[in-house]
Amino acid sequence: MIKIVIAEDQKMLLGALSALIDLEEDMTVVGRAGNGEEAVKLVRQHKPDICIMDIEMPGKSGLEAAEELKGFGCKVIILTTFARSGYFERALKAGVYGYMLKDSPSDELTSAIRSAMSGKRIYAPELVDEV
Amino acid sequence: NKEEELQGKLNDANKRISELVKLEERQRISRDLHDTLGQKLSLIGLKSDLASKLINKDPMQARIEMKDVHKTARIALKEVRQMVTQMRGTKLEDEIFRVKQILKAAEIEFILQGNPKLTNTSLIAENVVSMCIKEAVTNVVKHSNAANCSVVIEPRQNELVVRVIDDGVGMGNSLKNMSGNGLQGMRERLEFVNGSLEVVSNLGTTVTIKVPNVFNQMKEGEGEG
Amino acid sequence: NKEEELQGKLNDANKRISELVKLEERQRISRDLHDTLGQKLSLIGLKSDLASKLINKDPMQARIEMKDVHKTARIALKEVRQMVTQMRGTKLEDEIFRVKQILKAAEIEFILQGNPKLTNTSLIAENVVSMCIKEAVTNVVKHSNAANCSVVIEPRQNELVVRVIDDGVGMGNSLKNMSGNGLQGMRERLEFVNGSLEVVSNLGTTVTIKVPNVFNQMKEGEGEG
Ligand SMILES: Nc1ncnc2c1ncn2[C@@H]1O[C@H](COP(=O)(O)OP(=O)(O)OP(=O)(O)O)[C@@H](O)[C@H]1O
Ligand SMILES: Nc1ncnc2c1ncn2[C@@H]1O[C@H](COP(=O)(O)OP(=O)(O)OP(=O)(O)O)[C@@H](O)[C@H]1O
Ligand SMILES: [K+]
Ligand SMILES: [Mg+2]
Ligand SMILES: [Mg+2]
Ligand SMILES: [Mg+2]
Repeated sequence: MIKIVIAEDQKMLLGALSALIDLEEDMTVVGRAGNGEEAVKLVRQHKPDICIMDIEMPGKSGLEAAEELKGFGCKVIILTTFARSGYFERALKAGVYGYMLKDSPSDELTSAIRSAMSGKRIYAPELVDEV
Repeated sequence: NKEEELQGKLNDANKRISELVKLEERQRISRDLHDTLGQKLSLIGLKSDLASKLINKDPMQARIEMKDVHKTARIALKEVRQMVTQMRGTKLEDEIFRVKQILKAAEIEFILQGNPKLTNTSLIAENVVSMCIKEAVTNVVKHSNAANCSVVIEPRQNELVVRVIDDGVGMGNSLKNMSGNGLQGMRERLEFVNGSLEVVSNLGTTVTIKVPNVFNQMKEGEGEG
Repeated sequence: NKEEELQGKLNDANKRISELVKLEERQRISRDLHDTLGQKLSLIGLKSDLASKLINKDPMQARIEMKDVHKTARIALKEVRQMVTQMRGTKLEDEIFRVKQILKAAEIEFILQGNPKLTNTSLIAENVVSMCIKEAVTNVVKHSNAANCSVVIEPRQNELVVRVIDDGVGMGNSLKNMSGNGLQGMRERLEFVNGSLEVVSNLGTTVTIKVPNVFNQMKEGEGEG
């Protein structure tokens, strides 16, 4: 079973995302965070395999949380609505395993999770600014 | 010659500034779009995805998700409408409503002739006409001492003509010693939309505002909110 | 005095025109919004409603409707993204890319110093800086006969400084007989964002562009596409 923590500040989105992931046979959501701080706390507490992370959250952003979690052994996948210049570069530096649009089909998200588990990184082409 | 050259430079400068003003406004709106619609469309995307997955497993929950999608779409649509209405500026209808109130408060009888719902006028020209009527009516209240004020709206084949007519004291010599901003501002704004202003004053004052109609091929694009 | 009064009137006029330019741009965008997003959100509303009604009667069809909703939401979001990116104007990064190509075609060596990804500059100031670099590099190509051209990007605590440096023939007396539009246009645009322009020319020419940083409290709102 793949253990997952999700961080997303919009409650409705958080609910929908975790319901989608929980539907998968091989996945279970062990923690839901409403900001970056909570995400870091829950990851330390539950030691999940994967953390799905929104970028824009109050207080600590998803990128800051990802940077803090670097080397902890939990693979971070970043989800966002809009690309911002510089974000992709930071996400790469933080060693994230995925960088995807929030409205990607959930099959793409779940397959990215499985790819991350086998060590592969997935970046949505729409979000990649030329470095 | 020298003067034409200077005028040319001034025109160039104005064009450049206009571009920047536009750009700035675009960027402001893009932030709004980003913040409001982006989130809602993401939510719709996720929830519709979830619902289609739940249809067999948990049809009750699927229905709840669908209802959420429906609600979110309605809220987003309302926001788009609000943005569109705000961005659209003042409609002549709304301005006429305010004029009525202002004249009532000043105890000046208001007479409206013609239909304030415009069909052949561009949005920007409609806005300018509204601004001008407001200025003209403010002048009636401030300077005319009139008992009656009419607004006459007369659509013609190629232009819209709007008159603000009062039966007050008239302008005397004040046309020459224009110290105020009102009439000058009306002229400048009307110029921007290729319109014109005419002020006639003997018994009372009549202010005539003209703006050209939109061409028919442009009307298509004129979303009305 | 008389002159100040005239200047005041000119400022007022410019303000009025700016307002109208903004209004016009808003109306153009509002039509776009109405036509593209309005339609799609309406469709989403209808289809999600339909799907929740079909869940028991025809779950297969309900699923198809939901998938349509999902697809429509994605297309709408893509459009929002495009609008936001377009409205954002030219990024310095993209401008630098073009500059590189122009100088290559002109067989002038290009040297870039500093990072064209800006973090403390407002969108509008970034646009103005991009326009200015383009003008300055066009001048290098047209007038300098230089072998090398550097663009130096130097972010400071309160401002961004960008220099365009060439090792060409220098400007001679042409600073005085300014017949072109280029330098003048740069000055005017920079003024709009409270920036400044400095041109120094002896061995080759150095054009220095400065724009103030955004305040930190403003950074939050600066959606970047
Ligand atoms: N309807 C009117 N009846 C009588 N006099 C008028 C009327 N409209 C304008 N005037 C005269 O014309 C002058 C110029 O009007 P204008 O609107 O340009 O300036 P203002 O009203 O004095 O100042 P502002 O509009 O800037 O507040 C006024 O000062 C007034 O003397
Ligand atoms: N890098 C440069 N090297 C040498 N001379 C320059 C350079 N930049 C500008 N000049 C001189 O300064 C003058 C003014 O430049 P400006 O950009 O204002 O006008 P222009 O390039 O002649 O015309 P326009 O930009 O309107 O096409 C030029 O005509 C040229 O003589
Ligand atoms: K599960
Ligand atoms: Mg968020
Ligand atoms: Mg007045
Ligand atoms: Mg030039």
